Amino acid sequence: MTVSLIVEQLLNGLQFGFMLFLMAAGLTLIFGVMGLINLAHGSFYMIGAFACAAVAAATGSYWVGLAASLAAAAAAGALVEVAVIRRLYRRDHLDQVLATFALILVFSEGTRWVFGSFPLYLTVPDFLSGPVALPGGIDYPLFRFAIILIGLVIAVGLFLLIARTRLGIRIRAGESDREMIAALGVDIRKLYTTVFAIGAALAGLAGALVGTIQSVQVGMGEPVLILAFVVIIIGGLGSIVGALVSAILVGLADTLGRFLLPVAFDTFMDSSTANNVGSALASMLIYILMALVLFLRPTGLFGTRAH
Amino acid sequence: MPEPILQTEKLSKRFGAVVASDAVTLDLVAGEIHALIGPNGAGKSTVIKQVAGEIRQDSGSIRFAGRDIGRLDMVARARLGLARTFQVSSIAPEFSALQNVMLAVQSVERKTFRFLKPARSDTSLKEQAMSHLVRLLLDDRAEIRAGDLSHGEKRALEIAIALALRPKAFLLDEPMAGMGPENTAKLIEILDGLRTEAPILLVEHDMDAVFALADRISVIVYGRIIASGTPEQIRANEEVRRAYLGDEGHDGAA
Amino acid sequence: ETLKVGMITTLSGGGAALGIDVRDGFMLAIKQAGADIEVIAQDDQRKPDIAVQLADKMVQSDKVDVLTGIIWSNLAIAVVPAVVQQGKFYLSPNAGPSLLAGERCHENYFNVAWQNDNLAEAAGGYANDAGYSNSFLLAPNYPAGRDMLTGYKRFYKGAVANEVYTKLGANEYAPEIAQIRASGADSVYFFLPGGMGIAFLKQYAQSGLDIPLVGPAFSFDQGILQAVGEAAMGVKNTSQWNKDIDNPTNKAFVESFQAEYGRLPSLYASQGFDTASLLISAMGKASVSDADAFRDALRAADFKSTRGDFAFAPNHHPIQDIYVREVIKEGDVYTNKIVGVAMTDHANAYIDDCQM
Amino acid sequence: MNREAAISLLIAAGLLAAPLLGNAFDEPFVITLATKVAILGLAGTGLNIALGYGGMVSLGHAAFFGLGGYVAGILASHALNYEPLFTAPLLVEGTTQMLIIWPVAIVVSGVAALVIGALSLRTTGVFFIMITLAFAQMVYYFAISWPAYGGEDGLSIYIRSEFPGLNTLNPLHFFAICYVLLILAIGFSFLLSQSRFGLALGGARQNAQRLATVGISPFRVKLTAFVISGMMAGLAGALYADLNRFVSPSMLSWHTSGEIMVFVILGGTRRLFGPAAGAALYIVLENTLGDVSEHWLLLLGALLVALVLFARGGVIGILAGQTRHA
Amino acid sequence: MTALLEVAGITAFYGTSQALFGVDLAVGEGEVVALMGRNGMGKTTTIRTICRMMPHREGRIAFAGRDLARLPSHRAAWLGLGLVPEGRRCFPTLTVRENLIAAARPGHWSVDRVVGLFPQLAERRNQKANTLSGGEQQMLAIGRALMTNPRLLILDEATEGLGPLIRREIWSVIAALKEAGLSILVVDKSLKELTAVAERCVILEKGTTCWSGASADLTPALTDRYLGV
Ligand SMILES: Nc1ncnc2c1ncn2[C@@H]1O[C@H](COP(=O)(O)OP(=O)(O)OP(=O)(O)O)[C@@H](O)[C@H]1O
Ligand SMILES: Nc1ncnc2c1ncn2[C@@H]1O[C@H](COP(=O)(O)OP(=O)(O)OP(=O)(O)O)[C@@H](O)[C@H]1O
Ligand SMILES: [Mg+2]
Ligand SMILES: [Mg+2]
Repeated sequence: MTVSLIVEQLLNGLQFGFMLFLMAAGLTLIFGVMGLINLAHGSFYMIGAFACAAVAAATGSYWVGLAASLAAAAAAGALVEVAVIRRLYRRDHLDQVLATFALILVFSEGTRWVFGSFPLYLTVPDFLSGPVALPGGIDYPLFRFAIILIGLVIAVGLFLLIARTRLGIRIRAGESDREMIAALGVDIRKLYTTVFAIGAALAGLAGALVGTIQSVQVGMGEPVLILAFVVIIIGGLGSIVGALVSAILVGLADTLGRFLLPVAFDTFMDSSTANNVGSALASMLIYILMALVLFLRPTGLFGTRAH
Repeated sequence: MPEPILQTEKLSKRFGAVVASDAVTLDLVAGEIHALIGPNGAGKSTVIKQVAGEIRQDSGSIRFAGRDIGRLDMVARARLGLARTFQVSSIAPEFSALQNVMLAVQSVERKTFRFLKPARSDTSLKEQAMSHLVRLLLDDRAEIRAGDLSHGEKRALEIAIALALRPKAFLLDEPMAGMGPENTAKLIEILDGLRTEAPILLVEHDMDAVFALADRISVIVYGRIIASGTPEQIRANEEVRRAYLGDEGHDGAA
Repeated sequence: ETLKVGMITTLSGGGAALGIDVRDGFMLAIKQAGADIEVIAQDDQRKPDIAVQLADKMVQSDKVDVLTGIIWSNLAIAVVPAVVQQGKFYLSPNAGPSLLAGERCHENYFNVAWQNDNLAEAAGGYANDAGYSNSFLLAPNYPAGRDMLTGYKRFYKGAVANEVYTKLGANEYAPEIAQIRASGADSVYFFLPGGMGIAFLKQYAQSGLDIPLVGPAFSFDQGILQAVGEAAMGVKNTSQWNKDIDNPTNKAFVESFQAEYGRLPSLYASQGFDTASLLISAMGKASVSDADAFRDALRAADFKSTRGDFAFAPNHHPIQDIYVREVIKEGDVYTNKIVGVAMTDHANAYIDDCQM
Repeated sequence: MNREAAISLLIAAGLLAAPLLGNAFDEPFVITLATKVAILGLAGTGLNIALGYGGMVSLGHAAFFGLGGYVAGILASHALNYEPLFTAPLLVEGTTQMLIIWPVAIVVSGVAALVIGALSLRTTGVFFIMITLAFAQMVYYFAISWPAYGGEDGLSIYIRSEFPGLNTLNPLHFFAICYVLLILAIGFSFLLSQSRFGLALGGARQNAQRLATVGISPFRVKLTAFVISGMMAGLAGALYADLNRFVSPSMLSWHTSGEIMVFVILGGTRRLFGPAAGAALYIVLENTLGDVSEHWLLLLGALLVALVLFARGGVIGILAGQTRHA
Repeated sequence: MTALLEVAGITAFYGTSQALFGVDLAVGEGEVVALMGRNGMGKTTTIRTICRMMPHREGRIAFAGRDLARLPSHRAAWLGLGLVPEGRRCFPTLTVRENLIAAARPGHWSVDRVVGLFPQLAERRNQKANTLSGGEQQMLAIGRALMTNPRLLILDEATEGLGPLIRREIWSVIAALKEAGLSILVVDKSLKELTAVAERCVILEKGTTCWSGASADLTPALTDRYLGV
């Protein structure tokens, strides 16, 4: 095992962390800050990816595709909020679970209806394509650097939005007492629709970007949903910094785990068992991490809210 | 003086830069009402919370009924006989007022882990609970969802629950707050009679009530007890006047 | 009389493309032959418990004579033993788990596609021919994944640089690609079906690595290839079927499938088609009510397969040629071209485990 | 009799009548479906104790359901292969007797619930949802990649386990077993919800701090309920294994947890027959919509959304009105 | 003179249970009106309907000449209603400063003026509201309502839990606000201060207005009958 391999894996972990943050960014807003349980987050992610793929194929421009992913997911988000979520604020949280669970079915099957059952083509635009050479002889895909960069920009943007703007203050106020903030003169309904749409748009953007290097297919949002929840919960609700830190932590743990665990077990058992046990453990790793964090800090790393 | 049932020794608690309680030494002896007064944010609730076990003191010790309870959790302290009310009403909102009190009664009976016998057919449980509601003029609200009670009614329910615990000592955090004049008068009467059942550590901003009830008063400012004595001594204390009472004490005497 | 077929397959959710192709291929054959077959096709949602219940329903309520359609090995293992025990026939158009080929084989169970290991074994054989001597192996961590590596190693004679199992459903392969880069391997054998393969191939292409890839056909099937695009170009993969196999049945199949459904047929479509053809051939010879005769008719495999010569091994799994294909671009469409034969008349490794 | 009681009786009768009619009209599959409703209703009834009465929204009940299933599967497969489970320190053989399998399933899932619950109850709210999910996912991935009992492929039982005096292979007999267990579980839930413990549990759900200050430990109350809840789910899992004659990791997946939760919410949380009604509705939809369209999942989703929006308090909620026993 | 706030014959329900059976009340421009009644008589419910936090069924509520019946609560607030709710309801996860600026509207009151009024809040500007003492939260709730620069300030038990000195301070602030021309509707338990500052009193009994008139006319007989003192 060489130093450059380890460095590269660290870089991979970091990059995966940013990717996770990107996938979780929309949910941070909707779930972490607004406090809505939205299982259909993965659907917005999928809608973004499909919109990007379809529009990029039709227009030949990746950028137009990205814009379409934002627009389509935001529109879907606004629609969902106005038609469904808005009617559930006064209800039990569990009704949100059931409603958004049902929305997953609607969106997944609807997408399959429109686009068919086959995965769509979406690939890295030419000028972001291919590897760059890093010192130490590591080739690293350029697109992945772009993802890190975009992740950072979104992290900073979200942080400022939530922590520093009046809009952010109002969203947080609405999370704890909608009735009161309205009685003080804030149009919380419109605000929530807007922010929900922004959250959905971020999910859509993530779907487009990540779909570019993964696959664009029906059902792609489901694993993302769980991952995104894991990231936000580990970070602590409502904390953007927490979400970012936790995404990187999960990214590093997952990457290093799948790479090092089999090797580690190899030192004291025969290699095929080691491989089995190691990779089994690696696939459980982020859940072990989450359970551990919550056991030690029941409101997540940066969380204060116990909701 | 008899042996105190409750005794705190140099309780301290900091929240960042705020010293919420600073070496608070207090006691409560049988048969008395000991009022703890002081300006807003002085640390009265913090003392109550530390004694009840909601927050852990940074240093200092708490003795209750002859044992050191400083490391016990809330449940254990309640079981030893400490009944506490909250400054902001804390009730089970979906239960009826009666069920809220029943919960306290069954806890006293130590019969919680009964799975099969219906609680409502348990007439003694119900009757006992009802008697406490009657005491607080809540009997006609017994079947109302506690969350639907008016603010003042919730405050009264909170007291009823504490009464139902039949404790060895009461910790009451602003019991009069939110109660109308009539209920305040009623509550003064109740507390007055209660002191023989169990002593009361009373936090209250209603000076009429405090001076009507207290055997002893301690004044806390910036987390520190600055004076402790009989109502007359406190009323006469210049420092207390400046920090908290203004000329309130005089009105109370008038 | 009318033969009733119950088709349990995946028609919704992520894996639906495969089920739909099997069904469409199957229906096409019936339509062309004008056979007197009633097909009840239902969606298993890719859940084993649903599949089991559908099988119960088809057997108990619909009173079907033959079942077919299952795509996934774990569903097949759940459904097939109970069905064949009740005297029904099961024709597998896709899944071929080793358990059903060996230990739990049954006289009423016929696999018309392959035994799971077949394409992997062929890939191992191809690796020898190509002169690879140090392969990096990659598969998801579940039984089929492990079988696919075992199959490869059964025929591959070179050294193994590393053997890596990833989480089932993983979409992120940067860590594995880094390991490949560091391993000094001269070839990469991988089995990553569906979206996993798309993600891996795209990321591999972006990484700048140029170690040759080889794998079974599942990541290179017609439906998936369009999504991978350029990144798959030139990759070698093994399959028992391709649209350019030169025989009249296949030619007619490819043309009529395209005419009927407006898309190129996939591997799965061909398997669905062959399954139906086998069934129709048996119907012509015997009535399903005479189970022994019908079974003999099936065993004879007296039908024209899209892949050319086809026969059943003693454990009712195919004996067939397996080809090496290369991904090419025809006009705008990515597809495969046969570039060689990896194995001829290949059967499977479990014949001796099967007692029927 | 109040309205909810009448509706409950109707549901119980309907669930009993369906398979009898199915049998009479030679539609045996109806029996299978009714059995499935009874079993999943049982799992939901278990979850309802944690989620409804205790306010512990567990997204990890698939772990208990699946463990129950694996207990049945493993015991039965050892018995069928004549391989003992353990030889040391003492010989433990497999078995196909339901009366042995059930207690084992209940104990195993109960112990799992005890451990998972004790660790998870440090958290509340959505953190609790996620930590229970985390534990279930660990079990799930373990089952997938652990080859001894089939990994992802699962484990076939081939022959349904036996119950003295009944022929479990007869669908009606097997249904009867599941139905009786469901009714027993619902009856137990009823008693529990009305008992002193139920009162304390409700208190813990609504305001744990209040419960603690009256001297009842919310942790102990909740943990007890969680364990009972897990045990019921485990028993349901054992029955489900026998229904399908098959267990696989999919029983452990978060979809299963989600589905059981959907049954409960759909039927109405804290309604005694809510989970059974929810399971019945969902399963009927699942089995009929497929014939309407290939895109039946879309229809199902739309129907569920409509139900949430217009049926407050679930199916039983619209039928019986808002009031319910707290 | 038409009143700034006019409430006539309103009834209101919680679900199926009726809480208000016909409440009449008016607050004139620049006037301070006290709303009184025993616990549970409907004071808070009346205020909630005025602020549109719940609908009324019959009757009319008009503010500044506009019928409030169809307005959502934020629109009513825009017209100039400023509420200090019962039970404080500060936003717990927001800091003191954030609580103040969350719903601020331009005008006389600013963060600096509010913390000038309650110096204790100044030191706790960046402390989360849920860690404030009860009295501090009460100050924050008052400050938050002032920050909306209302035309009518509604105080529902605004001195609850405040120490004597601060309470006195609040009453003098109310008097000062009144001087400055603000209209105020106030619910409080201390009769003496109420009658000192309010021109008029309205007493509720079981959800109806049972007496209203000038503070001066509030005889001991009346208070004994309706308030129990
Ligand atoms: N968790 C906390 N973090 C920071 N500061 C805190 C916390 N809890 C309490 N404080 C501070 O400690 C001080 C004492 O609070 P406490 O609630 O004991 O006051 P109090 O005497 O009960 O006041 P009041 O009469 O207004 O209820 C207050 O200034 C409060 O802001
Ligand atoms: N959310 C609710 N649901 C049902 N009934 C309610 C609700 N809130 C209040 N009530 C009932 O309405 C009546 C009036 O309550 P309201 O809060 O208006 O009284 P109040 O005069 O403000 O009393 P207090 O002085 O105790 O605050 C009471 O009988 C109360 O029980
Ligand atoms: Mg206090
Ligand atoms: Mg009130």
